Order: sequence, then structure tokens, then C-alpha cells
Amino acid sequence: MSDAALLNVVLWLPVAGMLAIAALPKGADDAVRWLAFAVMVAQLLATAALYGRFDPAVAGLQFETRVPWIPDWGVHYQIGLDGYNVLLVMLTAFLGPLVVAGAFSAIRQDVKLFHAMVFLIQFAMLGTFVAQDLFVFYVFWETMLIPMFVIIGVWGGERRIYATLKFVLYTAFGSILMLAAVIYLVWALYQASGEVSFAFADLYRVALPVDVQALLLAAFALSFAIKVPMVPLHTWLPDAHVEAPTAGSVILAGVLLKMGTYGFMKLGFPLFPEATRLAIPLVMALSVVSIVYGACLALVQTDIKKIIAYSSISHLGYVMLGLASLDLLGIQGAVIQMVSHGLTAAGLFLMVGMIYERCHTRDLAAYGGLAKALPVYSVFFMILTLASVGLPTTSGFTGEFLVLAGAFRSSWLAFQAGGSGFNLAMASLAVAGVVLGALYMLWFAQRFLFGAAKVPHAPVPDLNLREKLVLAAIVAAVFALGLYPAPAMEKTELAAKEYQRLVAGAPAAKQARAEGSAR
Amino acid sequence: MSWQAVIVGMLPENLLLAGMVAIIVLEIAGGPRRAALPLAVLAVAAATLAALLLALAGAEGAPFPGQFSVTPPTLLAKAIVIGLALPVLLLSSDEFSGGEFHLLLLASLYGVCLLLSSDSFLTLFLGLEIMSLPVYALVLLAFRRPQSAEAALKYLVLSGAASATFLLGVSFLYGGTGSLGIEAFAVALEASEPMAVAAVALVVIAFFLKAAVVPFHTWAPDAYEGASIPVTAYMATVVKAGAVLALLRLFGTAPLSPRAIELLAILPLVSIVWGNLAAMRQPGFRRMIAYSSIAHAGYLFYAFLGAGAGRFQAVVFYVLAYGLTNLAAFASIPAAADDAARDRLDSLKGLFQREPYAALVLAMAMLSLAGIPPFPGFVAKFLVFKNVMAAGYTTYAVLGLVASYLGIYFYLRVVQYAFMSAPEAVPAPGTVGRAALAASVLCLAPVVLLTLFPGWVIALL
Amino acid sequence: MGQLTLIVVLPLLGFLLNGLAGDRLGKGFVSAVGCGLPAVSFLLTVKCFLDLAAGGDAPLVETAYTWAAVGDSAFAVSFWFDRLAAVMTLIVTGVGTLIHVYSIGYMHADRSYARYFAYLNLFLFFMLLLVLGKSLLVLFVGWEGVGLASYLLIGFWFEDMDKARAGKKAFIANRIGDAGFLLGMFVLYSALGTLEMDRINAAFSASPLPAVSASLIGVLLFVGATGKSAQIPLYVWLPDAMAGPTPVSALIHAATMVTAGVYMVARLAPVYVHAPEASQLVAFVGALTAIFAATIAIAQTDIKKVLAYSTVSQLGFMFVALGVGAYGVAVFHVYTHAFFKACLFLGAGSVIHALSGEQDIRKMGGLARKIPVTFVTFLVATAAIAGIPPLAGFFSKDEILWFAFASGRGGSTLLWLVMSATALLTAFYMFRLLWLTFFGRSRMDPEVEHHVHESPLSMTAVLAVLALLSAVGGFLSIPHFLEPQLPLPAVPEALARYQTPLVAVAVAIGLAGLAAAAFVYGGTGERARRLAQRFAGVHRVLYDKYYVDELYDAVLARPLLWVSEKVFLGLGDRKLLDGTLNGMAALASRGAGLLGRVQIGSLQFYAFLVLAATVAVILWSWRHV
Amino acid sequence: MDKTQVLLALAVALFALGMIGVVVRRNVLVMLMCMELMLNGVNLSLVTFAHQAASNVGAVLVFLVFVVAAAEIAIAIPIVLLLVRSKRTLDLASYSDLKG
Repeated sequence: MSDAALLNVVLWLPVAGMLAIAALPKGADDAVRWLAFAVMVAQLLATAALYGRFDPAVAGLQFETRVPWIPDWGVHYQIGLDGYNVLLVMLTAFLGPLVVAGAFSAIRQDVKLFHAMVFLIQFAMLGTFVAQDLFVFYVFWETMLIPMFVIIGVWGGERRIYATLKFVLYTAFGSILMLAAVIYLVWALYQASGEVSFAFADLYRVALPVDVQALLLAAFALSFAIKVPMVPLHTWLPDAHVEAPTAGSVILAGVLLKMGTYGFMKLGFPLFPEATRLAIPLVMALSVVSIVYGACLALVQTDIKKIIAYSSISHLGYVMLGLASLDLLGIQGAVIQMVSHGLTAAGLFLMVGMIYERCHTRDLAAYGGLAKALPVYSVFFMILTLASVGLPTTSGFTGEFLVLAGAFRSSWLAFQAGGSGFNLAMASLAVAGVVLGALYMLWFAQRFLFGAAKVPHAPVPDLNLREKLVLAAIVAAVFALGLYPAPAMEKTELAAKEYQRLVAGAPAAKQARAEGSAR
Repeated sequence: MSWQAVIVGMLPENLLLAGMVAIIVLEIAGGPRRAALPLAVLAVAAATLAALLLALAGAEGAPFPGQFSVTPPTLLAKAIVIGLALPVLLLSSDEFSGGEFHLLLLASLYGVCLLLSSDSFLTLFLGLEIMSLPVYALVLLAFRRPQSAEAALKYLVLSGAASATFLLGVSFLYGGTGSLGIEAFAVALEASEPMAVAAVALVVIAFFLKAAVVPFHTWAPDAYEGASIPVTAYMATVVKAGAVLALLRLFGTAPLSPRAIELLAILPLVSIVWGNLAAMRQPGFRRMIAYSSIAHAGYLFYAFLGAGAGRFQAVVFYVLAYGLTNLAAFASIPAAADDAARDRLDSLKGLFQREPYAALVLAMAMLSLAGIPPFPGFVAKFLVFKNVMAAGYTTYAVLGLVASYLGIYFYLRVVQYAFMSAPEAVPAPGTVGRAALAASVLCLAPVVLLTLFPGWVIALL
Repeated sequence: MGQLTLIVVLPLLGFLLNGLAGDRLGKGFVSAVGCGLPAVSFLLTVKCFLDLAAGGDAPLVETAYTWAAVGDSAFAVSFWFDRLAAVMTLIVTGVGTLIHVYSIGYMHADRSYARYFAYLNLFLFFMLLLVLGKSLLVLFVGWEGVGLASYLLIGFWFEDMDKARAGKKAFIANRIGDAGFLLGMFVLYSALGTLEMDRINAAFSASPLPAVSASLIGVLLFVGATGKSAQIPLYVWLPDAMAGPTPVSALIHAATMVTAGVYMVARLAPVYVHAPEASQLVAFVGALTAIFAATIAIAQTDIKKVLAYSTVSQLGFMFVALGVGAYGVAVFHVYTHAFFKACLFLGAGSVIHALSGEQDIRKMGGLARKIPVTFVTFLVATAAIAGIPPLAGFFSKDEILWFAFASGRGGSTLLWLVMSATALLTAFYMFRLLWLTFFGRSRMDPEVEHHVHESPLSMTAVLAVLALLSAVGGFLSIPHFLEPQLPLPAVPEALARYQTPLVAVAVAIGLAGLAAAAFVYGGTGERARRLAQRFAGVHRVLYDKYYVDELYDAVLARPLLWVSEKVFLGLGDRKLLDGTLNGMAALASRGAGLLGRVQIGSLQFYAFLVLAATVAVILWSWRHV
Repeated sequence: MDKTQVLLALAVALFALGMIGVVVRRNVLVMLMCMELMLNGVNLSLVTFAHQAASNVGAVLVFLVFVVAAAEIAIAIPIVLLLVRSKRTLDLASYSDLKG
């Protein structure tokens, strides 16, 4: 099988899985679970094979498929891997089996529908990442809403309806304006070149006046910023996370939130470079606000899921900061940080789910001293907490360090070149944000794990083999990215450079940046 | 006028006519009443097929020059609209066993066909009335419901007012040009003397009334609620499509003048907002669909803002996607003890546990109507707004899209009821009938096709 | 794998073995791995040291692998072994191994024996990374890593919430410093494009100097040092860190980790040489911390707290040395301090061990005869820290005092006076501690007293070795050894003649402290009580550590929580953001109701609407006619 | 003002009268009659224009309108009958069960 075909297999395997599950008889819950797990593992293996064969020395798309889909509009079913998406595709495929395995004992109602929805969202997420045609991208992008709506709404907690409607309506609002911008953009391409195309590569070439760019960027950015989410567009996230079942939270935190940052990186910023350069102080400021605000709110939560939810806001602030830095370090760091957050947040949500299955409460006050009662659990929890804090040797450090270094360097150079010090101040504030990150996570861990043993519904059993394996996989990935990120970063390097070139302008990137912040 | 042209060019109409005649004969002969349904299905299916084949064969002709002509696009539109009646017929099997429903339906369909092929206001008027008159009776047919007469009256009076308005406009056009050909309308669109302007306005208003655009929509919620499910389904899809396609015929492919733009953008925009907002708190399914259809009428007329062949493409595709998903939704409503209970959205609670297939189809239909990808409703909406944007009306396009956002909530509410709410204990929930199942499959298959290969259909249009 | 890499990796191996399998394989295995691997590291270090000496001054360099490469900059994990690193590595592995051995006895009864050794080995790994790292990045990884190990070990007995809290406090305080450190690194990286310390030092040794303010870098990095090395304003974690097992206090919070800040400044001495403002700040903070902590130490009653504040104070001495440019002298003090402070802590541990966990010196006394080995070693170490010649502390402290007075890079009489006063206080509170613990009448509970016993050989042997080193370690002149790498500051000619008199003064100070303590605390202790009553207010303030913890709580912690809870969560998220959302939803719902009310059901009203709208549309269409 | 204009004015007046009648009369039968009036207004204008343009298509349409009007009434009467049977009144105001 050719690699391009393999990529198609990876993408469509979840759909096949969905159909296969639908064909299973009612009540065969265990069969559904194992089938779903098997399909996810197959997908992971196929993705891993592609990942291995992905050539970091080749710029642009690899394993590309391009066939006309709606020929009248120049829409192509065009998918492929490039440096932008390769890590995220890998992350998505990696989390797939873990989501299914993590839900083995948690989901008891409508098992078939649940796994069908997990497959659907897996399909939509992968599709969003690999799509290279704006129409196809948008279709996948919006399709993601449906399974998430169902997952939160059917298997969620008490206020699940409120949470899921809030999630869908919030995100859909952003998407609607993005749709307007998409249409306008394609039309502008047609006006300029007489060619109707939705291909990213073609759309990058559209040159628009800066005021139009600003409007379109605003529309795209709204949609992406809601998904990220950036303060002040974040309030759907805590509710969604709290009400979602574990699998929903894992998918949401693990992959879905990266859609926003990926969207900025692949589309939002490169499509409208001039407007982006003008908006960079704003983006940086909002990123820093997200970092600090999310951390402060995480500090005062009493629901363990909310703590992690707010921490996500904070962590994704770093990603945005890295992207806005337009510095190679920052961009690469942003990509790593996306993956890192995907791993740690997914792991933490899985762990919260595990304890919830045992104790049926998410109230932090009900817990204490778990380290004594559940030593293995606590070790894993501590590792993930520290990764979330960004401790060296974990993936969190790699991401945060590179992002902060990049953000600082670019704004420092701009400042030295006579630009305003605003960006520099923002970057420095972001560095200070690492303190808050440690504060809320360690306080959380302290109240959760340490002190006198206080476990509702004791005695509770420690992790079983399935749970240990799931967490071990995540922890292994966390350390791999922390100790030796070079192979992963190698794969994204050319894309990061392309992003930088597209946004910062070709020849004198540094100079342009200096001007950008001087304005 | 050659007989061959009449037989071939009007084959769909003729097949419908044959169906009608057969049903009448059946009634007169006192044959088994249950045979009416298969006969009607056969006739409609044959007509659909005929129209489709003729369209694909590129048939063109004017059996009655100056009055009636066919071209492949019109035949295709005809095929789509007639085809939409098939699920309606299947839906009716639980409710109407007699022949009168089928006869009236076929008659109304005949009117739609005339409408789509008319070259003069004479045929147009005839088509409009042949389409509408049976529907008044159809609404009335649900006489088991006490409100059906009220619904029929409201529909009849306001629809009659629409006819009168239409005629006044036509007479003005006639006065201005001395002709009743539909080209007179295009001429009047460009003209600026008061009478021509008024004529255009009156004709457009008449179609707004028929298609239920705010503020001419008031009959729709009441009539939809008062009618029975198949009739509501028919009104919401075929009748609405007929009205819009007829007006499309009048507007042709020429770009709109600024005056026409305002006419065709502002009220439909208001319609989208109004329909989407008012639907939010409806407790009944049909009334909700009525408001939804008011909003969709807005999108349909929005498509007129685009120019050229894209306008036709957008309207027809929209009609197809909207009609199919709407009918699929109607087909998924489970039977209940009585009509009022069946109509209540609350009775959908817990549907997925009882009827997973129906719930899935319903959810898909709702999401498609909401315009959420990957369902065809999205592609249809995209097509509309793409054309609007391409014609340069960026502001209208953005406003329309934002207005369409308002609609998402109430569609999702239905999904929420079906999947996420515990079933209500009190009424013994019924199941979806076999015929309804067939109807939903009939809708679902093309929906899946449209989802996976929208390009196919678009290329055809 | 090169030998430097091996030095670093061996403790990591110990951590993995003990952490993953220690519980299953038994204490013998744990002890063997936990102490054996650091010992091997120590031997390897000695070998490297010999190689270094054999190869002249050329530093040993080893690159393990490239951590990440971005564009034209690559971050390599490589190790660098020069004289400075050699001294530090020897201290870390040497003292580290000793303390590991000591722990076998000290921790023998603990349930989490394997976990303890795993953490201890993890600490060594990170500390060696810190010391041997060639790049600031590697140093930083070690820097944060030792913080982690410290966090884990302080909260080792996590079931006690106070201990867990102390661990967190340490981590947070360190993090605050680390933020500054990161900023400093970023400035360096932005300006020079590299984090390799040899290249940074080379850049600042060359001319022209890099176009970046060395003082800015110096100050930012120093912020990191104040966290790690417990200087004002971030010292507050160190006294609380005594919640950990006592060997941990000896190893991490006295001998090695807390001196990382000193090491870092010394390592980047060429930067600080060009940063007079930063150096002044370093000296100022060091002096202030030294005397501040010394005053607190006077009034403390917990044996470990006294030693903790003493450590803070001694670290202040080191920073003063750094601030006046006597980098080698600071490292000298690190070296001697490692011996005597480790000895003191381990001695304290032995006392605590003997007294079944009692730490309050008010409940001790008269222990000298009961635990003689501990007493003798403790005595030697106390004398060393008090600066009694010819013990190790005397040499290093005397040199610091001398350079505080005479250095051409910021030495001054005032600085000398402050440091001398601190030295006096040091001698005083250390002898106070000695007195209250070992002399006089016993104030122990009879139950405790009954069980008093000398510690096992694994502990006393270590005490003896450390006491020996505290006694003779000063004869090895580290500043001289490091001089090729870290030249001492020039002393103005005019001041040179004061050197000998000042030595005499320093000795006098040490003896004065001894005498004062003997006077106050000798005999019945009545004088001490009266003194405390006489100066009740002062005593209270010192006993309560100047209320700094309370101040931080009121100024930082509470406002942060208040703002987060009330402003961000209450006002921001709930009222403003969700309020707007819910308001819009309510508005839509209200609108829906309103539109529903138009649909009143009256046909005539409907007809009226049609009529009105028709007229309106026609009039609207006509307006352009 | 020539004859055509007078006739046209009359036609529009009839139409308007009918429409206003629909709006204001509460009796359902009168309402239906007013609808017929509207159609008759249209018929008058069609005839006038047909006369003016000397073409007879308009007249053909007039006949169609007659037919349609008859058909409408044919359907309207049973509706009214049903309504009267259930409501026992011809007052339009009481036919407002459907609303919201």
C-alpha cells in the first residue's frame, strides 16, 4: 500500500469502525469495546508507520491525496501530512486507544452510540488536521461539534445540557463568522486570479488590502480563539470539562483545543500576514492574560476537573504566545507545547476519571492523603502534575521553555531595534506565569495527595493493570518529549520555518518584526 | 404544437394526470380504497423518473409555445420537486387511507409542474392556483383535529389574498407591456415608472405570501399546526419549493437592480431572524417546523441575490437538501396516542432508547436543517451565501450567516430531547410505522449521497 | 558513554532501580544501590580530577546528545569539567555519598526506605547535572530538578500536611527565583545567541563586550540564586524545609543544593565582573541576609531551625564574597561549609535520633556524656563555623571578612563591620546551641531520657569523617587552586597592611561569641531567661522571625487568592462573561416570546399585517421613482 | 382624466376596498365576499388593459380568475360550515385557537 493510501486508511478507519460497531447486535457491549479498541490500535499503528516514514527534509505535503470533490467550486478532497500537522495527527492517533481503554468501565449506557461518537470525533479531528483544502477543513471542523455535543450531552454530569449547549453554541458562533470569511477569501482569490480554489496553498497567495485582512483575520481568529480558548472567550471550557464524561474531557483537552491553535498556525496567521503583524501585540497580550487569568482561576477552584480545565486555558496561552512570537524557537515550542498539553491534560483527566469511578465525587475537599491509600495512582498523578508545571525532563518544560525563549528573543530583538517595549513586557510577564503554574498545580496535588488520608468511600483499590498501562503510555510519551524532543522537532522544523516566512515576510524577518512592533 | 411534443414534453404532467384519472376511476368503480396509495406512488415515481430522464437526455421544447416550455434545468427541478412528494405519500399511509388525499396531492403536484414550466402569467396563475387549491382541502382533511378548519380558513384567506395581489400585479404588468408573457416581468424589473415598480412589488409580495416570508408569514405557523403531518410536510417542502421556483423563473438569471435587491434581501433577512427566534420556544413540532420553514424561506430568497446560473443552482440545491431533510424529520416522528401528543416535542424525549434509528435520522435532519456540516443543509447554505458574496453583497451575506446562527439552538433542542432527556413516563410512546420508515429511508439515501458527493448534484444543476 | 556522563547517570540509575524495584528487592539491595552508585560516581570524579590535573588546565568536555535543534541554534546536553566544577563535584559526590551512608542508619526503620534512597539519588543526579552542565540550559534543568528532589524530600512524610506544605513552599519560592533565572537566560540567549557558559564567559572576557547590560543579566540570574540559595527575599522556604528527614537537610539544605546559587554566580564570574551594579546588589543582599538570619537564629529553639537560619546566614557570607568579586573565596566557603554544616546537621540528626525525635533544645541538655561521639563531632563543627582557628571555617570566613573589607571591587568598612557582627552572632548562637544541647542539666522527659543511646556506626563514622574534614579542610586553599580560573580581586596597596590585625580581630570575635554564650547560657540558664524577659519585645520579634511569613501571606498570598476568587472568578467569569452570555440567551428567549405574541391567532390581524406590509413595500419601492 | 384612468382608479379602489374589508369585517362570510371584491377589482383592471391594448389574453385571464374564484369559494364554504358547526358563530374573532 502506498503511503498516501495509508493516510487515507488512517483517516477513514474510524468511519469503518463506526459502521462495524453499528452492525454489532444490541447489548454486545464488551464486543463493542474491544472492537473499538482494536480499530483504534490499528489506526495508531498505521499512523506510527506514517510518522516513521515522514521525511523531515521534505518541505510541504507528504503522502498527499488530491481528488476533485466538488469540481464546480474547485473543491478537492486534498489531504496530506506536513510539518504542521504531523505531530498532532500522531497525538490524535495516540490518544485514540487510550480514550477507548479509559472508558472501558466508565461508560455503561448506550455503549454503541458512545463508541460511534468517539470514532466520529476521531475522524473529524484527524480530518481537520490533514485537510489541505479550506472547504474540507471547514466541513471537518464543524463536524467535530456533533459528536462532542452528544458525548457531553448524553454521558455528562448533572448540568450536561447547559454545558453542551454552551459549548456548541459558543463554538458555532465563531464558525459562522469564519464561514463568512472563508467565502469572502475564496471569492477574493477568484477576483484576483480567476481561479476557484479552496486549496490552502492557493489561498496563501491571495494578497488583500490590510483592512480587509484585518476583518477576515478577526473572523478566523474569533473562531479559533474560542476553540483554544483564549480569555475572554473561555467560559465554555470549564463547564464543558466539568460536565463531560472522562472520555469527553480527554478528547477535548487532548486534541480538540489544539484545533484552535493549529488553526491559527495553519490558517489564521499565514493567510493574513500583514494584519497578523499588526495584531501581534494584542495576541501576545491576550496570551499572557490567558496564562495568568487561567492560572489564577485554577487556584481557587474546588472541583478537580475545573482546576485542570482552567490550567488548560493557561497552558494554551503559551502556545499562542509562541505562535505570536514569530520566532523559530517560539513556533517550535508552540507545537511541542500543543502535544505536551495534549498528553498531560489528557492524562490528568483520565486520572480524575479513575478516581471519580472509585469515589463518585469531584470535590477536592472530599479528598486528601491519596498518596497513602493509592500509591501507584499518586505517582502517576505527581508525574503528570509536574509535567503540567513544566518541570525539566518532561514535555511541559520543552514546550514552555522554547515558547518563552522564542517570545522573549523576538520581542527583545524588536525592542533593541527601537520597537516598543510592550511585547517585551508581555513576554516577561509570561515568564512570571510559570510561578503561578506551579502554585496552583502543587497546591492541588498537596490537597489531593498529601496530608491525612481522607478518601470518600474507602477503601478504594489502586489502579488496575489496564489503567496502569494507559497512564504508562502517556507518561512514557511525556518523558520522551521532555528528554529528547529533537526527533519530533526535526519533523516540524520546515513547517515552522514556512510559517515564519509566511507571516513575518520573506527576506528580513527580524527587520519586519521590529517595524511591526514599532508601529 | 405537435402531439408528440405535448406527450413527451409534458410527460411528467401526463403521468400525474394519468394517476389522478386512475384514482378517480378507482373511486368511481368502488375498487379497494387501499389501492389508491400504490397508484399514487406509482404515478409520482414515474413522473419523477420521467422528468429526470428527460432532463438527463437534454429534452427541450415548447409544447404550447408562449405558455409552456421545458428545458433540462426546469425538468430537473421538476424531478426534484415531484420526487419530494414520494416520501409525503408514504408518510400519509398511516393517516389517510382513502383516495381523496392522494388525488388532491397529485393535483397539487400537477400545479407545481405547470408553475415550473410556465412561459406566461396565464399558466403561472393557473399553476399557482392548481397547486394551492388542493392544499386548502388537504389541510381541512385532518378534520379529526378541531383546529383544522381554522387552519384551512387562515391559509385560504391569506393565500387567496396572495392570488389577488399577484393578479393585480400581473394586470399592471399587462397594462404596461400589453403582454402576459413572463418576459414582461424582466422588463418591469428594469423599468422605473410607478406602475411597473408597483407591479413587481405586488408579484413579489404574492410569492412572499405563498412562501411565508415575514411579515406575510402569519398563516404558516397556524396552518402547519392545524394540518396533519403529511400535509404539513407537503406544505413545508413542495409548496414552498414551488413558490420559490416560480419566482425564480420570473427573475431569470439577470443581475438584480438595487431596488430589487432591497426587496429580496431585507424581508428575507428579517424572516431568517424571526423564524429562527420564534422557533426557539415552541412546544410543538409542527409549529417549530413552521417557523423553521419561515427562516428557510428567507435563505431561499436570499439565493436570488446571487446572479447568473448560480442562482438557479443554489435555489434548486437548497430545495433538494432542505426538502429531503425536512421530510426525513417528519418521517422520524413516532406515532402516538393522538395527534396532539404526537406533535408535542416532549414526546421525543428518550427517543434514542426506544427507536435508535428514528432518533439518528431525526438528529441528522435537524443538524442538516441547522446547516451544520457535513450534512447537505450546509452545502446548500454555503452555496447560497457564496453566491450572495460573489455578487458583492458582503454585508448581506454576513448578516444572513449571523442570523442563521440563531437557528442552531432550536434544532439542537430536538436532538437534545431525542438523545439526552429521560423519556416522559405518562404517554405510552408509539413507534415509527413501516411506511414512515420507508419514507425516511427514501430521504436518507439521497441525503447520504448528497453528503458524500455534493459535487455530483451541483454539476448536474 | 563518557566518564562525565557516567558520573551523572549513575545516580539516575540508582533512582530508577530503587524507585521501580526497591520495595520488592529489600533493604540490602536498596542500601547497596543507593550508596554504591554515588560512591562509584565519587570515585569517577576523583579519576576525572586526576585527569584534569594531568591534562594541565584544559577542561574535560563531553557531549551526551543534542536535546533540540532549532534553526541555527542547537541545545546540546554536554558536560564541562574544570577546576570549579571539579571542586563542586567532589563536594557533591563526596559529601553526598557520606550522607547516603549515614542515612542507612538514620532511616533504617522507615517504611519508605526505598523511596527515600530513590529520591536522594534523584537529587544527586540533578545536582550533578547542575554542576557539570556546560550549557545554562543543562544547569537550569539540574537547577529545577534539585528543586523537585528537595520538594519531594521535604514532603517525604507527606501524611503530615505541614510537611507537605513546607515542600510546596520550597518549590514555589524556588520557582519565583527560577522565573528570574529564566529571564536572565533569555536575555543572554537573545543577546548572544547561545546558552553555552564557556561561550558566554568568553564573550564577556573579550572586547568589545557584548551589547547587553551585564548588570541586567546579573541581577536576573541573581534572582534565581536568591530562590535556590535562600537569600532575602526568598529565603523563607529554607527554615520550613527542615520538615524533611535530617540527612536531607544536611545534604540538600546545607551542603549542596543551596550553594547552587553561589556556584552559578561563580561559574558566570566573567559576567559579574562586568556587572558592578549587580555585584553591589549581590553583596548588599548577602550581607543583609547574613545578619538578618543570624539574629533570628539566636532566638530559635528548634535545633534544626537554628542550623537552618545559620545556613541562610552562611550563604549570605558566600554572596558577600561573590559581591566583592572574591569568587574563589565564596567557593572556599561553600567547601568548608559543606563539611561543618553537614556535620552539624548530621550531629543534630544523631541527637534527634537519640532522643526519639525530640527537636526542641529546651528539652535537651547534658547530652555530652550520653552520646560522646556525637558531642565531640558537633563540638568540632561548631568551633569550625564559629571561626576558631585552625579549623576549616576560620580560613574561609576570615578570607571573606578580609575581602569584604579590602576588595577593590566593592569592599568597604561598613560591609566588614556588618559581616564581623554577623560572625560574632554566629559564634554566639552556635555555642548557645551547643550549650543548651550538650551541657548543663538535663531537661529531657524521663521517658525520653531513658532511651537515649548513641547512634550506630554507620552514622557515627560519617560524623567522624566530616568532623575531621571540618577540622583540617581549611588547609587546602581552594581560592588558590581556583585562581587561574577565578582570579581574586585586587586589594588596594594601602589596605594590605590591615590584613594581619584583621585576622586577630576575627579570632577575637569567634572567642567573644563563645564567651558570651558561655556567660549567658552557662550555669542554670537563669541569665538567659532574665535577658529574654528584659528584652521581651525584641525576643518575641526574633522568635517569630520578624513576622516575614505572616507579611508575605498578607501581602502576596491573600491578595492573590482574593483577586482570583472575587475579581477574576466572581466578577470576571461569572458576572461579566457568563453574565453576558446568559443575558444574551435570555434576550433571545425573551425575543422568542415576543415574536410568539405577534402570532395572536386572529386572522384579521394577520390580514392587517399583510395589508400594512404591502402598502409599506409599495411605498418603499416607489421612493426612488 | 380619460376613461381608462377612471376605470383603473375604480379597479384599484375595488381592490383596496376588498382588502380593507378583509381586515375590518368580523363576519367570515363578509370577509369571503370582500375577497371576491378584490378579485373583481383585478378583473376590471385586466379588462380595461385588454381593451386598451386591444389584445384578448387579458380577457382569457379574466375567465380563469372567475373559475378560480368559484373554486376558492367552493372550498371555503365547507370550511366555514365546519367552523360554524364547532364554534356556533360566524365571528372571526372566535376562530383563534391556533396561535403562539
